[in-house]
Amino acid sequence: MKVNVVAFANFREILGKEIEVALPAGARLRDLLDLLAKSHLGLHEEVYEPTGALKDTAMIMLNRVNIDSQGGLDAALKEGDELAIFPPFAGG
Amino acid sequence: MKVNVVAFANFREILGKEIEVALPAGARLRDLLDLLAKSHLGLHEEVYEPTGALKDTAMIMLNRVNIDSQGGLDAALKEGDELAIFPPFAGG
Amino acid sequence: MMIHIGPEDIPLEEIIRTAKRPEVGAVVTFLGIVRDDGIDGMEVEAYEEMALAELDRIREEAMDRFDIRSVDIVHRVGRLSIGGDLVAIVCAAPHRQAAFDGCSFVIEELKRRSAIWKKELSAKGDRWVSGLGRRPIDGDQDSGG
Amino acid sequence: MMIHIGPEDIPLEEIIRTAKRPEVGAVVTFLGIVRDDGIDGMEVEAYEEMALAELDRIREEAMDRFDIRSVDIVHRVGRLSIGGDLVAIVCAAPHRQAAFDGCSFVIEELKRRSAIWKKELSAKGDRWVSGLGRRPIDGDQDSGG
Repeated sequence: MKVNVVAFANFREILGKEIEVALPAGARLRDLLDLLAKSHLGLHEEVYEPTGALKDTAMIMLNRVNIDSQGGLDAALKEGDELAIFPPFAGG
Repeated sequence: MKVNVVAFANFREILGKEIEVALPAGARLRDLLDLLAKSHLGLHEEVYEPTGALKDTAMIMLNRVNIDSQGGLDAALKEGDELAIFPPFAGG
Repeated sequence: MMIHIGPEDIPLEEIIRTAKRPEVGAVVTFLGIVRDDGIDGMEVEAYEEMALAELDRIREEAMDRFDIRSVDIVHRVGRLSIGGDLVAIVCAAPHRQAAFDGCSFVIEELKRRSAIWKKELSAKGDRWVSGLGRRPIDGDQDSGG
Repeated sequence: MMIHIGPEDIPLEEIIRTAKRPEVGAVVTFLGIVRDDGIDGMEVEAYEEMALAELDRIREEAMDRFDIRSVDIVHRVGRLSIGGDLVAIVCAAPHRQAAFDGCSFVIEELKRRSAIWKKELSAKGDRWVSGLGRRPIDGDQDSGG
């Protein structure tokens, strides 16, 4: 299956603005992040605390909804999903 | 002695913007207002309550200072004084 | 900084542009305009020397009270139409809260303390607007924002 | 009413002029500009679809909460110089208090809820500004008013 990843601010600098990623069926958010971290230097440190928890400064939306309400790192992905990753908002 | 009277808003409509008034030596504010009221229709009603007290809506400054701190209607006038009379401020 | 009372149009864009300095991050502008409360327009007059001196004091108080870098105050006089600019206050500060607080402070003090009067003009009869002098009034009772 | 995110100059005078309607007596404008905190400028980016949708919700909430007649929100993106306009919010109301409250509400909610990010550019190194997302921060910690 393919999912679309859009990234902003420091995450855009690491990942690019928009990338398409091919994943095996049944993949979860954690799998996607691990796959991306392999090919994008610095991503792991921007996403994870040393404990393995998601950093407060890594905000992830799955289909425009925060992943906290969708199982967090265990959220199941499906074909065509849009994942957005960015730091806390700093507009205005 | 001569005093200068400047008037604004409803008082300007009655008195004109600026007038010079000749008064006998020793005249007080009350004397000036009574003299003006003789020649300016409607002034008395705009200045005085039926009780004879100054209306809240008649603000009088003697040389740019409120007459309340200068003896009120008994304030003594002298040559060259500037009297200003206007309603409460309504700018903005 | 500009403190002015006059019949001319208010050069708002120029005032705002001038308020921008390197240390300024927020510019808050209050623009009071003549509201249509069933009137045809407004006639505004000022005791200019007295009002200008008081506006200057208000500006100084605002600069003392809040962390702001500039205050501009322009009040129009003469005959104004519905939608016409009545007063503009432009307050510039490093941070937004001070700019909001300063701007709000200045318009409240201006209404209470500056020697300016407004007459509502209407076919049904002209009416001097009740002011905020000795008898403070809650809220707006006039057509000036 | 205008909600816009883009690199263009903000047509502030036109927005204010359009906000004037017969029932409006007060127009309050917040203009956020790039402050010189020892930086050379700023780079701003937005998740545009998400930010626009949220700004629209913020405007609706402001119109529900306060007695206001219009809210305009324009946020710039791209490379901005010191003193450059970053964001403008124009709030028009019959009375001044609602115009101030609405304008202040919109900028606070925009900072907290809109998907926009700023990077401070400096010879000493660029730095993404810490945002107000999951970890609310008191006061301003960035160069944007």
